[in-house]
Amino acid sequence: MSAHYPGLIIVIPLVAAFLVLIGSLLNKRLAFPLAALALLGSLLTSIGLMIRVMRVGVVEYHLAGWAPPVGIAYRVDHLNALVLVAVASVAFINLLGTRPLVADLFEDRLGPFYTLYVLLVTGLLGIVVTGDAFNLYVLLEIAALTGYALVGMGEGRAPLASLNYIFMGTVGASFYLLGIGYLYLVTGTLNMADLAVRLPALYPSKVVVSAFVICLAGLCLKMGFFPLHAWLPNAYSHAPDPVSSLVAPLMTKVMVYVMVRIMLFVFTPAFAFDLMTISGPMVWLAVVAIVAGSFLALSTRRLKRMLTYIVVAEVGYMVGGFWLGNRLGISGAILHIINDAVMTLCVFLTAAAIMARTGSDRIDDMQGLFKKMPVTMAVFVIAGLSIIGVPPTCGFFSKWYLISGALAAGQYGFVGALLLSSLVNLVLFFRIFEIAYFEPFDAHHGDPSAGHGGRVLSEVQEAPLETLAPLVATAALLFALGIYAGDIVSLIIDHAIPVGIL
Amino acid sequence: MIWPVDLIIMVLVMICGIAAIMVRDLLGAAILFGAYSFMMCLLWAIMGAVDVAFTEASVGAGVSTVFFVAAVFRTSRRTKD
Amino acid sequence: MDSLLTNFLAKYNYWVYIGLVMIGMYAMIAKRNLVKKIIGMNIVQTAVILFYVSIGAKKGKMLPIIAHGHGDSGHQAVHAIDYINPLPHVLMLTAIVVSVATLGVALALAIKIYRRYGTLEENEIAARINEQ
Amino acid sequence: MKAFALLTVLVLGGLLFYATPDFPPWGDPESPASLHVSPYYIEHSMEDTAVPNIVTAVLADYRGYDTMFETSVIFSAGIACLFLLRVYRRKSDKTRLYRHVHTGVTLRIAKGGKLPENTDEFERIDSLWVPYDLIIKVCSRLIVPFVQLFALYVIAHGHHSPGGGFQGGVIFGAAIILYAISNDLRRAFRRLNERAALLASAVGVLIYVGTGLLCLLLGGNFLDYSQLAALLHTNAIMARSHGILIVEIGVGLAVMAVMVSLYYNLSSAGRHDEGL
Repeated sequence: MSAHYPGLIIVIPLVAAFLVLIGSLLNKRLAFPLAALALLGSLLTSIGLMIRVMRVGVVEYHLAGWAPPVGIAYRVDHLNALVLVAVASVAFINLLGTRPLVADLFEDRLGPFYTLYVLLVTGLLGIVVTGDAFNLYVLLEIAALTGYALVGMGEGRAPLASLNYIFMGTVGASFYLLGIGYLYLVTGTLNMADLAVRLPALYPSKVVVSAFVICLAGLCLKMGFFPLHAWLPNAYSHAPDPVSSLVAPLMTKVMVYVMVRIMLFVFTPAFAFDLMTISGPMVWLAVVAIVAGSFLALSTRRLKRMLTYIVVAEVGYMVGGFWLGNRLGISGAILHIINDAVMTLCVFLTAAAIMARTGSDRIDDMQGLFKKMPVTMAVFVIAGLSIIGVPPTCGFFSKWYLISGALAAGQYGFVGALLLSSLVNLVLFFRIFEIAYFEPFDAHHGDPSAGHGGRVLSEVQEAPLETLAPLVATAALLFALGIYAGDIVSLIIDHAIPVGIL
Repeated sequence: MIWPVDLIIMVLVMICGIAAIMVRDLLGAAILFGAYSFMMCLLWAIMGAVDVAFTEASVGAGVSTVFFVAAVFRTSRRTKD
Repeated sequence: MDSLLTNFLAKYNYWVYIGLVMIGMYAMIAKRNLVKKIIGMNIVQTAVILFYVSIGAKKGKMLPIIAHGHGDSGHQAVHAIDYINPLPHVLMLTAIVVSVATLGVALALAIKIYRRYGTLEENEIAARINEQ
Repeated sequence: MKAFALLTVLVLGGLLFYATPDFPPWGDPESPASLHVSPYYIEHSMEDTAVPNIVTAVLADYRGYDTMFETSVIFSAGIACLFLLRVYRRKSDKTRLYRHVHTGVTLRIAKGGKLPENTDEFERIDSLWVPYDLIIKVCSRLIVPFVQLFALYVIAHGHHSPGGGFQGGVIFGAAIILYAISNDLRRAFRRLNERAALLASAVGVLIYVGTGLLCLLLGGNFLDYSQLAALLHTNAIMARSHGILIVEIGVGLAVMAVMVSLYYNLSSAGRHDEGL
């Protein structure tokens, strides 16, 4: 059976998505257990696949039994396997952690919610595992479409934010499709490995150059890279809490992964870094992204919005690190994909737990929370320290690789931006810690006349155990990823980067 | 393929596309978009993509237009641009 | 001049596709009405489909349905050069489905927005949000 | 905004324009795109799958995995629309309006009162003025069965002529939509209600995925229809041909149900009243 892992990793959640819907037509309470089983299944298969890849190297899987250029093939190497495990585990933990919230928010539409949730995860897993450029587009659209629907169910401005997200996402995906079309026009193939073989002879062609630019523009739009990030903060901050803690950690990171995959394994590094002279400008754009994201985060007093701006800055970290073009930088970027997925999950989950109890997302309404919700806040502190980049947590290590990569490449602007952003994150999180720890709370804190619907603090209690257990698990994961960062890089990421890159 | 027919249909596609976004009535825009889809479908049929043309005729010119009309009916026809 | 003209005439499909992408993008950015933007989005998607279909076209060749394909297997050998390239058609069937799916979700969101704000004009929606 | 839009569009147009001189001429049989993978499909689809329509063969077999997700995309659109728009309301005790079908008289029934739901004598309406057009109703009712028959033909004949599960499904869905437009949504619900549509869409995609899974359980790769030969009592080639037909039926069912469900939700804004 282990030969079929690459197929099963997608098929299990896909079948389950339909069973969730059918089950929920019979009984609403069936939806959650079915979804949880499906995601557990795909988590286990992804771990199995990871072990297999580490043992035997690249695993190929020919769908429908046709060999690659004719049929669609999966080609799982160390990079896919690592990101697969990250995506599957983040989705699974988030599913467990948000159950009470979802049961409360979407009481009358649990079946559709979990169907869309599982389909979204299927799409993301498929994007990561596939080795066919067009197949990637279809899966991209599944992930995007379910994402639009889930985001659009939020309160207030959510539908508008979601519609803007549709416009941006569709343009991004269309650009990607167009780029693939340009490549198909000159090569006649859609398989990534085959494209990489046939492209080098065609590098001087203007078609390949435009394909590169269009693809990159589309992917930057999808991942919310700085000048094209306008849709991201609105969509993620207005989304319902259980959705933003799924979409924010995974969507942008998977898109960064797609960029890494396309740039390294379709356009080879020789083309992406040397022939096209855009590495420098991309790193500088990343610097602007980091600085802008950090200061935008500083300017808001709302917890979720602040976190979404941090996501914008983190995208800058990964894109900048990748375009440094050396081994250290790319290792840092890939490591940061994993670390940032877990960190973002952790902060968004804690934010959701806090907001579920206090009923407000203003930072000023968090007074005295350390006394009321000690465990949740402890997890929040750990996540915050990780985002700032304090040593035993994982955030430090990816930043370390990124900074050493930037030093090796002589990009001091990027080093400066990373340090500045750490400083700003320090201010951001300690501002919250201060309010939540030191400021005394009175029974009617905040400003009742503002009408923000905040609850009286004396009623606030610790989050339920169902939410706490996944939270503590993610916090532990942050430490584990930090402690084993060296092993992850030497055992997995080193094999993922083509040998040509020094 | 016969190039004058090709050319006429291409011009019609462009005209329908521009008209669909210029007209100041959403119901009109929906119908013009249906016409645009149908012209596009003819273009593809001429190019030999019969399956694509068939799908576009049933989806783009058929069901999509119905969806547009349904959505416009449930919202408003009014538009300023 | 002559080569420019032949270049122009030999690729007129591609000019149409570029024009349609530009029209659609213009509608998506400049128009303030949400349904107009959705129409623009669809025009961009169909333009990309036109591009792909143009890749597959071969002048004066047969449709990608094999002649005399019925019944016994004693038919003549099939030569790839005689038939139009079917692969772009397959890809574009998928793209059309994706575009109608996106259209459905976008219209659903437009209806939801109208239910909440009573208008589809972006500037009027912004004004309503500021009022609240 | 307009100036910005114009600028973006011009930059984009310039970028696309820049590459065009290097394109192979349009309609050239020797263009690189037509020389690498597609000749394999054209020359081998007959002997591999026994399907003369190459597009169908590639769609449902060589690249069947794409098509499976294509069906899932349309399925998720249906669910997304339901999720976003559906308004669940408890049975209100407001005034209800009924129309006596044969005479066109409107009855207003006060709180709590109720007429039998499933008679043909009365139909429930939602506003005082609901158009009632006998000619359109009767004509549509005459057309609908023929459209449905054509849809089934398109699904079944996809191997030999343009068409297949997707087109057939859309046409079948369009027939039901036509019925719902010419009558009203409540009447359409009697033919295909919301739960049935949801169930059909899920079952349709499950037929597709289940066929693939069956191939996997029989020892082949996912979606490798040739493994079905033992079950269908044919050789591997005909098994592929039959496998394509099975998945096309699944696609048709799913697409039909999703199109209808999308129309239900969009035309009534999720309230599932009388619709357009």
